[in-house]
Amino acid sequence: MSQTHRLSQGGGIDRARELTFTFNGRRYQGHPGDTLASALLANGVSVIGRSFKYHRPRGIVGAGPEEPNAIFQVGTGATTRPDQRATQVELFDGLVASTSARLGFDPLSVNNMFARMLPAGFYYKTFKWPATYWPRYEEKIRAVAGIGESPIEPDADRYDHMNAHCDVLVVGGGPAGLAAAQRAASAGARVILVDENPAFGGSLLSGRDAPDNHVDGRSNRDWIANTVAELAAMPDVRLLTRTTAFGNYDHNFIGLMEDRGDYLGQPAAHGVRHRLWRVRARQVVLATGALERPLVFGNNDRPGVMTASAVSIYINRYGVTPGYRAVVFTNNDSAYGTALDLHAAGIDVAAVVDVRRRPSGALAAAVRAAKIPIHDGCTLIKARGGRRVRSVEIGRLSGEQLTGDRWKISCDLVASSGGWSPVVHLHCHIGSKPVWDDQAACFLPGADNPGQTSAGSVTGHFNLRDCLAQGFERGDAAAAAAGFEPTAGTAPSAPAAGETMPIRPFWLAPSGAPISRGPKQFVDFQNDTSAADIALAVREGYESVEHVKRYTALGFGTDQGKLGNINGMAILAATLGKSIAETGTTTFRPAYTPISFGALAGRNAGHLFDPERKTAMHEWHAAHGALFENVGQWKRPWYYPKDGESMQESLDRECQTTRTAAGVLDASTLGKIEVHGADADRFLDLIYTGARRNMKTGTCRYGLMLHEDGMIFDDGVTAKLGDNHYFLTTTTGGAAGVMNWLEAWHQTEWPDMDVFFTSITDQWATIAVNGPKSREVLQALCNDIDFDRDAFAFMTFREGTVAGVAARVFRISFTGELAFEINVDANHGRYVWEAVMAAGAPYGITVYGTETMHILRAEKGFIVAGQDTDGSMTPMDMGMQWAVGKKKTDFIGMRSLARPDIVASGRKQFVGLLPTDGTVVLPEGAQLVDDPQAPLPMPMVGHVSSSYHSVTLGHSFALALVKDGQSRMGETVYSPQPDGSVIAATIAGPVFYDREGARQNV
Amino acid sequence: MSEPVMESPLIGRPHSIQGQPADGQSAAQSGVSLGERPFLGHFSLRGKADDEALMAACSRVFGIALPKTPNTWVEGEGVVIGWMGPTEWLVLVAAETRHEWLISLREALADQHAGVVDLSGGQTLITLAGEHARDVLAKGSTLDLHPREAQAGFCTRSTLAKSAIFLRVVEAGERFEIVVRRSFADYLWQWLVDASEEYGCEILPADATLALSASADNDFDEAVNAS
Amino acid sequence: MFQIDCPWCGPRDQQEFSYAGEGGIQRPQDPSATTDAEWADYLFMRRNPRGMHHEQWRHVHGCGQFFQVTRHTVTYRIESIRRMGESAAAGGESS
Amino acid sequence: MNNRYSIFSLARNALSHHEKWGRAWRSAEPQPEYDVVIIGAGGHGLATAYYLAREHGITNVAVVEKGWLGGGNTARNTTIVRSNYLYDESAHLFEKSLKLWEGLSQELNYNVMFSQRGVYNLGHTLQEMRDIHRRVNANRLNGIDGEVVNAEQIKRAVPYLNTSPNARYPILGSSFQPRAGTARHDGVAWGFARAADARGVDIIENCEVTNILRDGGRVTGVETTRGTIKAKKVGIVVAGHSGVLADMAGFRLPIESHPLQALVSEPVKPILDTVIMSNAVHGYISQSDKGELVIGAGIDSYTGYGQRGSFNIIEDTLAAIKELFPVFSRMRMLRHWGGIVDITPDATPIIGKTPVENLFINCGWGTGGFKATPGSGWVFAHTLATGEPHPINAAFSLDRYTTGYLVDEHGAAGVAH
Ligand SMILES: Cc1cc2nc3c(=O)[nH]c(=O)nc-3n(C[C@H](O)[C@H](O)[C@H](O)COP(=O)(O)OP(=O)(O)OC[C@H]3O[C@@H](n4cnc5c(N)ncnc54)[C@H](O)[C@@H]3O)c2cc1C
Ligand SMILES: NC(=O)c1ccc[n+]([C@@H]2O[C@H](COP(=O)([O-])OP(=O)(O)OC[C@H]3O[C@@H](n4cnc5c(N)ncnc54)[C@H](O)[C@@H]3O)[C@@H](O)[C@H]2O)c1
Ligand SMILES: Cc1cc2nc3c(=O)[nH]c(=O)nc-3n(C[C@H](O)[C@H](O)[C@H](O)COP(=O)(O)O)c2cc1C
Ligand SMILES: [Zn+2]
Repeated sequence: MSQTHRLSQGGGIDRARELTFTFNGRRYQGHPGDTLASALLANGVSVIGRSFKYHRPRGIVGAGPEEPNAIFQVGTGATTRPDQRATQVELFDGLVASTSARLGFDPLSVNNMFARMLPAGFYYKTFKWPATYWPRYEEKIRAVAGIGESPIEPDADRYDHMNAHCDVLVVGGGPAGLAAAQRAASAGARVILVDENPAFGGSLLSGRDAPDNHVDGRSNRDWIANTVAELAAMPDVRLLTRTTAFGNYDHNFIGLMEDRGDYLGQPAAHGVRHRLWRVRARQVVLATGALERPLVFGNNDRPGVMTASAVSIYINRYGVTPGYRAVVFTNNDSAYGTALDLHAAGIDVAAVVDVRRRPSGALAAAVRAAKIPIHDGCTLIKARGGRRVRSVEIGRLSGEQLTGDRWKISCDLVASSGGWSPVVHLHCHIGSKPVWDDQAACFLPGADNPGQTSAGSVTGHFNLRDCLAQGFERGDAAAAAAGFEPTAGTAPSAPAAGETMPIRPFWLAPSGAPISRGPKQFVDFQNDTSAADIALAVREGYESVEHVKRYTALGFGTDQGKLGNINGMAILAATLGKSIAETGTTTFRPAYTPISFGALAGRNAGHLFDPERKTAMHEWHAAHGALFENVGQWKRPWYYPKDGESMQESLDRECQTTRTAAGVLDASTLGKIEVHGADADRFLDLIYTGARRNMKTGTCRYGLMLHEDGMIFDDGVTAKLGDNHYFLTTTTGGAAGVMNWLEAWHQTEWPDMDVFFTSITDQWATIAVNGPKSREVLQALCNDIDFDRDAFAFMTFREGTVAGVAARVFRISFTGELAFEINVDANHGRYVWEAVMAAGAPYGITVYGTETMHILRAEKGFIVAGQDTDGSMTPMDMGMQWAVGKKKTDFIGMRSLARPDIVASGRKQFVGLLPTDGTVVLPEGAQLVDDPQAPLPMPMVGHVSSSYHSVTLGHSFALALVKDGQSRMGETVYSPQPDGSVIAATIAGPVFYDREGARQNV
Repeated sequence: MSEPVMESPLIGRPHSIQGQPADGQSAAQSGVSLGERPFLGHFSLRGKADDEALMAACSRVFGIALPKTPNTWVEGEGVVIGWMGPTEWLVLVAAETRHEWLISLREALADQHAGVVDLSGGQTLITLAGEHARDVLAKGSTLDLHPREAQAGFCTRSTLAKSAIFLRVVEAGERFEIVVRRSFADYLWQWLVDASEEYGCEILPADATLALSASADNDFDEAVNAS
Repeated sequence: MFQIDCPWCGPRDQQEFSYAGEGGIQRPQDPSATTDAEWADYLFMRRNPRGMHHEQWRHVHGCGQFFQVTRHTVTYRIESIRRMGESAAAGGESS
Repeated sequence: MNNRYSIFSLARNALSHHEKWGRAWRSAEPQPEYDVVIIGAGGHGLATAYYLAREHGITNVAVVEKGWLGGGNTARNTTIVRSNYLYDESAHLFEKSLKLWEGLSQELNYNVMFSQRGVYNLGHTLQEMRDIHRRVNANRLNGIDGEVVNAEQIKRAVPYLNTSPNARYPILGSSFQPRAGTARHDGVAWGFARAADARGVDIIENCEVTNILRDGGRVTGVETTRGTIKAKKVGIVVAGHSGVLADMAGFRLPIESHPLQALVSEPVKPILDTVIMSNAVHGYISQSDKGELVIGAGIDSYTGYGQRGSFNIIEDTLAAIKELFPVFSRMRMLRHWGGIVDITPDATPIIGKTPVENLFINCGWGTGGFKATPGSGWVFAHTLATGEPHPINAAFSLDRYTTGYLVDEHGAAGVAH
């Protein structure tokens, strides 16, 4: 059997079934219940990667989210996923994993020999000369960096979001979390319990099932199963495994990531690969446990050197032994448990090396009883061996120093424990700082965040009995805080912990040489950050923990320092001669473990990325060959090419037909707002630059809105429907902004005014019929409105029926032609539209899109807010003094128009331009200069905002903003083009067609 | 001239697959049913809640008082009225009564300090019901629609996915109505179909009637007041 | 992600609201009587405190109402919420 | 000081096991008085100190920093450097900066890894394309490199970008500035700190300014958590905290401080060789030399000093990135964070005098000031040294808000960067 390191019994794996997987092209076997890491270890694979900088061989160190080395590419092609942590990848049949590192001979391992040239921050000191070479250096640096590979095929998997509310969210399903959830739920609270693992139970699942960890007198596995079953039976409890609480956000909003596909090797039913839960919890209990940190000694990165708890987990949860002759190295009691686990599994434990003198705890006694040698008051100096640890060198300690007494023990496994670091990450995401505790030698959560509390080993309680009791109590407290009465009951009990001996903080094993000269002592494996790098950073003045992080890359890797940060910070403190509390930690940030972009995007992808807003006539446009333009979220027909037509040919046809006969535009997207109330006149007078109060019912008026800084921000037509009753239009993109604008002024500044606004953009389908034949078209469709020129004057509206549908018809024109805008209930939009097209057929009516609309309005010098204006133009700049009420004493933006630089000369003003060569269309966005020969930087006097070829005029023309342009009529300006050519144009008034405005008045 | 034809914004969506369960599932298996109630009368009623004359006039025309408690709806004969804001109510009536209602409303409120704006063409109503209706909503809504929090009688404006909506709880946890602006309706429908897929989704035939509870006397008032 | 207790609708997710800037800024009664400096003060100058901030929000995807919020700009904790026009003393119930 | 950095000094120091490297900058004790005190040791403050010493010979200078130097926005920005701004005033300022970037590693003797990999600003709507043309034309005439490219050309340069015409917001084209790129943000702060220190500037960390001392209308010094420091001139360069400092000096600014967020993916092999920014779809992305995708997000609407923002911004940003690069859907977010940006109403900085005599301010860089670091320091040093703005920053005065002369760069700065 190839699973050389699989124990003959034990573990939660399903030995009856075998799974096949490949790693770097080689086939291996494992079992359901394995992780990729446990399966590799079971197969005796020890070198699984190479270190980033020095290319040293690396093995698996941990068994959970702290693993820095075993980071693999899983899957291929469209379903590949880079940078997967093998310790958290569940094995499935056919899994394909790989690493880009060369596991055999690696030519870059010569870096190891040049290691001395590559201290922390070396790249800041080099690659500067010659200056032009940096891109080449950079290319080389980039090529060696990066762990996995991004997919290069689109992702076919689906993702979604799920919002959830609960009274109590419990993060972590270990003993503390289970007890808390059980209590909160039994009080009647809505509870969500999550754990990143495939099963609840937390660290209990990786301990031996022994009487000292029994709960309520039965095996802890039974207790877990029972508790989970009890919870599952309650209606308002949601249990989520394989779900990581990745981020803690303000006001008790917690992000969870549920894996529904990766563990199967394919998405779960109905295709959702990852589900992002967005939880709003009344109360949160953080029962996230603690992570073990390793001890730092020479060559501690050799494959075969692991954390003690990882060794226990592989033995107890997976039935795998990572080695056959172990040395346990510790500064606290818990690793003695690992020694016992190894011993129980029949593995030779060559020694327990404890930096403490005369370890006295109950576990130590048990180890002694098992006849395992204990070297107390000693340290590991360094590991030996290349591709795998072969032996360790041990030395006796006197204080922090070596006595000189050294010896060697051969082994193929080192299990080290430097103590435990509570998982305070989530607690700290919202700004709380963790607090160093000298007693427990770890950072603990600081004061509780509002509505949140912690329970279990995250609070520094490292024995089962306390964790259960605390979970029970915090579960009750959380339920109570959420308004639920706790039920009667007693905490689940576990046997009292035996005698313990305090931890002896021990951050860096002495090697007998200065840090800079001794063997490499790694702190952060993924980034090859060693104790010497930290010392160097300090020597160079990078003293703040944040500088050290950034200079040495400590904690920058995919494990975010879960394994090494605390050691690094302690080494930093020692180097500086400060306490750990003084140096502090770097900032904990989401994500606790990485989450996919796909999950974050959820359903907002592809055709659902953003709503496509459609008018009632959309399907008609599509069926008639329209090309669409995106305007805000709307789809607007841009133009309607007929077979074989170029864009310009289509536009020429649409323009010409509209000017000579009739054309129809779908104008439904314009924003529309109904305004009424006793103070509507007064209010609108303050909003618009022009007066409203003197309007007569039945009439329309064009208007400008300014921001309070005096700049135009929207325009539209106001129709007076009755006393203090108006209908406003806004630009397509401006509708929501104008609505908010009106509400804001009303509610926050003039709440006493009696005025209401209702958005009716969607209510009306708007069909703009333009052109000399538009009257005939309307007459054919309507017999209850008198379309006679004088009966239905320009800038008025009528109500009646068009094609049998109740309609409001405005006689307004954005083309300068005789024109009518028909507004009907949008449910009837398409029906009336088709009726208009049919009624216009005898006149050769055309449909036209936004581009033709732009040409026709530009020929008339009508502005498009947002195209000819850009938020920095006043009505005067645009030559629109006529739209500003002369007698008004106030309107929004008025005061700003009197500021010195607004009335000063030299401002850009709106003008027309006639290219000297009428066949040349000035590009929109072209810049204008007076002297195209001037050296760069060339003084610019303006720019082109709109520009077209006009079939009506027979030549091109443009609208532009030119400094003092209104007083430069007839002068020539130039536009230097990217290709070196220069386009000359004459400044003219902005109205090119029908200057007298006769055509709209026929 | 032929009779004017109305089109719902979902033209080409539910109508073309009328009654056909999506995803090849039988209706019995589907955890969600989706449908449209097109062409209903939708009116925005604006006025002040402390205007007693207006409130009285409204009670007369609706036969029931306007709901003044935020986020509640009430039901009169042939009409559902939802609180939208302190000066705004949404009035829903059946398609065929739309014009009469509009006329009688405008008449009844003519002398009042109030406005009635017809939104019937600008909105449509989507029904969402079934065992997993709440789960579907949870995918795009941050509202807490647990029956304990949102009983029948609850309504609110909110967002669903990237669309603004008006939501009405018809039956706690089970039956919901979503009023959506016309131009967003197609997007929202596609979103709902996509979000429902995992539960099996039945598409109901379009139905232009207003959903009223069996007894129009408001036994949900208590529930509402309790919340 | 804030949860904001709309004084009309109760607690709702931040996504239903829009932020509407510093509160309590009075538009001058008679703008034309202001100096350029006074006008600039009203237009642009802001308290922008690091600490307690009186600000306005709108329940734009709800009841549509603007209201006043006192929020700490470092902890993001909301100290009080009031309807427009309500003084701090009258409201301020939620904390 | 024999502390020059080169491959040779690296080799030499390797022989002595790197035990002989000197400090990059001294940990200075505050002196009772300086000619100039600069508040804030971000990139801009440190650059100001460096150019004061180097260009104006003023070395009796202290830079006081409340935390660790470079720990503000300098530490947390997405490092995009470009100069293709629309208005002449901004263009000249940012181009001055870009020119300084081009020799900075050599000038500072510190490799700031300025990587001129080019920046694309995508256009997804016709109006965006008009704006892009307008801006690129203006850039060209201002002597700034840049061109407008079409979707086909972008596709060739950035193969994994979604250039499909069927996208919700198809890419219609883009501006491209070849000389633009990225730099190593921390290195910039450290490089300036080291170079300023070498010229005698005192950099005082963990020293928070708590009050600005004035006599009549004139500044006389600062009060700090490490005692009072007198100064002839004081420069405020505190980015997101500008309002707080202005308050200490008794005036207000047209500034709101907002959270702005960014994030990185896990590191992968090179996949993206340039910088992509999109306004309409709202996200921007580059790949760092270490291999992470560095992604920037929209600004939070509310004010905040919390160095963290709202989660939905992160979601929206990654939806945008997935829309632009569907292949990145399976990449994972490693970490996200926030900074505090100082937003002005016209998206343009303020560099110049304050109502208090001899007190100067440099702020309002908002979402886009990293690229300006050397240029900003250069003009601000001039302003502090001479008491008057340099022609390049003359337009960026505080009183433009009173007179109405705004340089509104919302178009160019539309997407946070
Ligand atoms: C997420 C994010 C992404 C960005 N992306 C880009 C980008 O891609 N390109 C770009 O050009 N720009 C970008 N920016 C903007 C850019 O980071 C800033 O404009 C720029 O770094 C500002 O530099 P600074 O030196 O002025 O400020 P900072 O680096 O913030 O320095 C100000 C310093 O002042 C200190 N200080 C504050 N108060 C006091 C006090 N009372 N006493 C003493 N010291 C004090 C602070 O601690 C801080 O160190 C981004 C910003 C953010 C937040
Ligand atoms: N001997 C020792 O020194 C020692 C040290 C530490 C812990 N322990 C033992 O461990 C147990 C601690 O119990 P506990 O309940 O506090 O912790 P636990 O470790 O048993 O459970 C915590 C659970 O939370 C999960 N988790 C952590 N962060 C998460 C996140 N962000 N999202 C989802 N899941 C997350 C973990 O995977 C784990 O399953 C006790 O039995 C204690 O005796 C012993
Ligand atoms: C350009 C850039 C690249 C970064 N790359 C990484 C990275 O690879 N790994 C990492 O953990 N953090 C990375 N960070 C984020 C920092 O760890 C840190 O979050 C950020 O500087 C803000 O500081 P704070 O989180 O300590 O407040 C990067 C930041 C920036 C600005
Ligand atoms: Zn509300």
